[in-house]
Amino acid sequence: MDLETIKALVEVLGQSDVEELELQTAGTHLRIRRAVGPRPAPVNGLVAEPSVETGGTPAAGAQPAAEESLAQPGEIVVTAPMVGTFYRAPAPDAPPYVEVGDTVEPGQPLCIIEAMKLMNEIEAEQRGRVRKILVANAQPVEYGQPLFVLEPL
Amino acid sequence: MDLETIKALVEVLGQSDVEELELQTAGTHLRIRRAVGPRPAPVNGLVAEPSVETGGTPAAGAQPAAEESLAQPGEIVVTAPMVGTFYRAPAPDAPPYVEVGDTVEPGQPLCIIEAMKLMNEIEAEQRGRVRKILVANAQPVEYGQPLFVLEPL
Amino acid sequence: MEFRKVLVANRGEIAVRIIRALHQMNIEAVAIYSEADRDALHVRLADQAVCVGPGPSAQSYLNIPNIISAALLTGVDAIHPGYGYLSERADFAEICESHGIVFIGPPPAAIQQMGDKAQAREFMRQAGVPVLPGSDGPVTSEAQALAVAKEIGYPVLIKASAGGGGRGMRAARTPDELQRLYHQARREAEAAFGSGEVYLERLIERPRHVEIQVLADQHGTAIHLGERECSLQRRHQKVVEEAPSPAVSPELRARMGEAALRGVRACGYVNAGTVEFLLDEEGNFYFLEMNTRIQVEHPVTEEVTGIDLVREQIRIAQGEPLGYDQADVVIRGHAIEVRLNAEDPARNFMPSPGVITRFHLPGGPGVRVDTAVQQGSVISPFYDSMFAKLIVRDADRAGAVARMRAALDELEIEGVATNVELLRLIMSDPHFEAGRLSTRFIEERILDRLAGEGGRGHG
Amino acid sequence: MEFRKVLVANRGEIAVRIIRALHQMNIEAVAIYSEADRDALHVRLADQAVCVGPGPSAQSYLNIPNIISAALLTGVDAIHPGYGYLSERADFAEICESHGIVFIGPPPAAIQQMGDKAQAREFMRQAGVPVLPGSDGPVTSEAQALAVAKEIGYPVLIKASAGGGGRGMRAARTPDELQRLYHQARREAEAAFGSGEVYLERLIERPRHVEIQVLADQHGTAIHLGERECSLQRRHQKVVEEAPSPAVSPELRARMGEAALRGVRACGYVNAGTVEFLLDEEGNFYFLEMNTRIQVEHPVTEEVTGIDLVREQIRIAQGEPLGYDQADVVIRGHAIEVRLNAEDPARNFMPSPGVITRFHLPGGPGVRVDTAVQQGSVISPFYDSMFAKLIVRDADRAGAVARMRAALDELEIEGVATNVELLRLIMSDPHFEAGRLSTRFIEERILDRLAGEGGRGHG
Repeated sequence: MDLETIKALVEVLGQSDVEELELQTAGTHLRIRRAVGPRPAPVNGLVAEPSVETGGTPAAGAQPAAEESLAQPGEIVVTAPMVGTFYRAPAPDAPPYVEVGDTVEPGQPLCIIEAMKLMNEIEAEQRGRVRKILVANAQPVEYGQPLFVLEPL
Repeated sequence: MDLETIKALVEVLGQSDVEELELQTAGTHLRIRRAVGPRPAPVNGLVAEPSVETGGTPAAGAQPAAEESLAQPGEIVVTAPMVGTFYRAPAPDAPPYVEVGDTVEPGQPLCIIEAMKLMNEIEAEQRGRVRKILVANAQPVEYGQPLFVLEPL
Repeated sequence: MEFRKVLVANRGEIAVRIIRALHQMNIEAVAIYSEADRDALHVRLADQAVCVGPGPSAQSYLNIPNIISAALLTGVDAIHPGYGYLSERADFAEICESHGIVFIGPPPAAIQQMGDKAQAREFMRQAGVPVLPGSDGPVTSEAQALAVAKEIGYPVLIKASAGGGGRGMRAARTPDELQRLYHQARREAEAAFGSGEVYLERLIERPRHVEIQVLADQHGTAIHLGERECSLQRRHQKVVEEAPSPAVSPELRARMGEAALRGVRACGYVNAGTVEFLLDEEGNFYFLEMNTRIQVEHPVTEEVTGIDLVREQIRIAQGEPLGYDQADVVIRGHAIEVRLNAEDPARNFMPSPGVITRFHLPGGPGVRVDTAVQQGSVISPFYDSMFAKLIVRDADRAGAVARMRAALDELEIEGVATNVELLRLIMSDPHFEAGRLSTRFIEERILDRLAGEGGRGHG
Repeated sequence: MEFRKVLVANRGEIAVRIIRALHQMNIEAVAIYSEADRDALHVRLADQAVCVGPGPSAQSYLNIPNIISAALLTGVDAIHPGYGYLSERADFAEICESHGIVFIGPPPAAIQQMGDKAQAREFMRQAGVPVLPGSDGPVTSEAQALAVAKEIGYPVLIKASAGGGGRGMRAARTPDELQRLYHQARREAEAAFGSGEVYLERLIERPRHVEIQVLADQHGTAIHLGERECSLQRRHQKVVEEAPSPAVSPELRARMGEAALRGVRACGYVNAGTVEFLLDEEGNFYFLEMNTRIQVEHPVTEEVTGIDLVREQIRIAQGEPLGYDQADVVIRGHAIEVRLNAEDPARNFMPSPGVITRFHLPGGPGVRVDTAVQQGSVISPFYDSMFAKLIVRDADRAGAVARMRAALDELEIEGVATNVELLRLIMSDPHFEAGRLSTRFIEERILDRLAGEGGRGHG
């Protein structure tokens, strides 16, 4: 990281309302902090840093923090509205609700989340094409965990 | 990371409202923090914050942190080499060793610091003109406390 | 049954407290968290963590289906509910049981029994526990209220059967007041708890709040661990707690403990619980209510008895016998706890959420801190404003007070307003120093001084 | 005499510890500091602070003229020397006295008496304290050494009279070895202490290091507070300490305590002190040396007795009677202390100074931390590498060990290398768990495993 880059970053910060910038790349850790009053609380509840450390244990497969990089700008991430077990098909031998590349309509079921013996169908809210399926069949999911990436149509 | 880079960074910060910058690269950890708010400027390679809070109690009259603003660049600050009581004259009725405006020669006594009943003459190390006398007569001083500002001649 | 893995259905300092106890017992801990708590200490300390909903508690920490799902998916043996949230929900305890998960707490029936205040009072009265003269059940009309009040004597207190936290509670000093406030109290109770049922009790003007900690195992052993003095309250919220109480002699302790245990045995209670009493100036005590869970202020009892209450809860839930009896419980020294709240005394103690930008905690001998907060932590507007408990102990009360003063002086908290100045004023009050306490102490002796000193939260 | 103001002639955690005790006693605290410690916690906590010199200790914390000047200028009544630095300098204690300043410690004569190891050993022997069979005074020639060794039997230990920290110390198993090592030890002692005087003692192969804490007031009352087990050492530096010792029965405790008190009474000792013994596998104990000051490991005694040792030091120096006697001292529970050092196990435990960039401390029940370090603090290359002490207590040893394990797991330290991994290995060692300890435990059971796991300091 050269001086010019850092200078540029400092300038960018000065013109923004960003209070602190932290950058970690291979071998480099940069932190710039502006002089401002007390820090505001993070919005929207979602703070960075994946705190879910499960090490091969059931719950919490994909880390929500990874969400950002999974979806391109404009894409839709469908997240789990409850804690439970994710199923791609209505029954063990039935075909999956959707596959990558499928077009889905609003209200069309995408998967089932089983919670406390109840099967909850999770439906698409918008029209779109399935770009990614992020959780394997029969895996446990936590609240807010990304399940699908849809490309809006 | 060379000196020029660090100097440049310090300048960049000085012109910005950035309060703190931290940079870690292989083998290097740099942290720059601007003096904002109540913290006094660092002195003499010493760290800021006047830690001597005496509130009318004997020891430590002037606060070392004030030094920076007292001396202009190039001026010499004579500090106390020991803890004790500062006297401007060799005896209660004798005239002071030096007054503001006096020229002093190397080896010329500037004051006495009394420590454990012993009178220690503090001598000028360089030729100079006395610009400021920072401690009043018969005041206690701590180690490293600024006593005089001399203008080199 | 030895637990291998336990889910902690709570957040904040008590979740951290429970996780530490589990780890010390070699049991894996599963945390649950809301989206607002993703970075919280209890999540970091746990072996596994499951997000159960968005920030608001109703959708996360009170979301029973998601919490039970998390428990089933992680394969835990038991759930510890902490305090607040689901800890006194008999239905939750039942759901746990029906899923084969041990609820670390009393049987659902005991929770139910003690959850209805009027019913609990009547139950205790029949078990031989002293209760305040009162209506022996709900009062359903103004006329009945007036008749009861005439019998027990004024002043009287109108209380909501489903109540708690002072809501639906009114003091009446004359029949006129009673007529007016009876309806007010009913309306408030209806709004707060969905039930307008109220009952009457004799009002004690300056009572102490003194509570007895009990432990009961599944094998019929029930003991008490002495009392906690919790008189220092603001709007029915405890602020400072201590053990032992300066007003309780060994003889009174034994009598109060025995009374508490009569109630405990009568309702088939198991696990840790607290029987709260009002204590008047003559040393008479009256059952107030029973909390069927661990209390916020449990550390002061731990400090003077040397018994780890959360560990005992877990051991009892595993089916272990207590392994000691009443004679083994020795009170040694004195402990005081203060609750550190992010609230602004200058704005009528409004919660003051924000980021803790500086946090220096005192340490050294006799100082304990229970907190889930670190420098840089966010105090979320979604949850309780209490962010830490500072507990000191020393050989005697004077030593403990001196230690608390020094500890409060050392504390540095920046970024949020706190109640530290209020606590400092309490610790330097001569009546406090002399142990002359009542539930009106803070309103009568401290609040004005707080205003007088600018009413600002300090540090 | 009630002290109004006391100067703390030390730095780091013990300075903070003493300042806290002073504040709890309502006594003003004056800190001294070097230029390297301007931002240190002990400076911030004190009511006044005086800079006494540049970073190196010899010019600051050992600078007697500047320290005495600071004491006189700030008008203190007394000086507390802490441990290390000036704490065992009889001349410093005398200078304090001659300036009318109370030295918080024993009389200079007692410091002197116990400072010379050979003299102290002879003194204790005459007072009826068991000592190892040895030379009864210095050995001045190789021939004398051989004769003494023949009489007391091999293996023997050659020790420097002025010694400490293992310097000038050699174990000889045969006459040949003794001939060679005698001269080595003398040269090393000469270089380290300015005196080549050595003496001989019988060597115990796998001894425990067990020490008795004593308190003696100015009115003739002397008591002991039981023992501390300090066998876990690396290069004669204690690493883990606990109380009580797993090897000491109540009966042995009483005998060791009585032996320690015989020595204490004989030398007219006043204030807190520690009598160190070697304990062999048969339960025989032998006087090792006496430390005439507070010890680093004093907290474990505080945790199991409930007695604040630093406060007792100050009370005794004020002339107060202890106010309790031997029968009042009750050992309750079990406490363990570990020393957290900034040192790199991968580089042969070289000190690892630096900035602590992340610092999360465990908390909750039974956990105490004594430290002067916070996140952002600098660990200076000028001073000792110990930056914190982590102390746990529980009802029994197994509980304390479990608690320490969980506490070490929770600890997060970044920015400097530490010995935490070494401590974790100790806590999980089955011999440690079983209480089978000796002064060779770490070298025999831990160091190899540390290397085997990569030899890295963790977190």
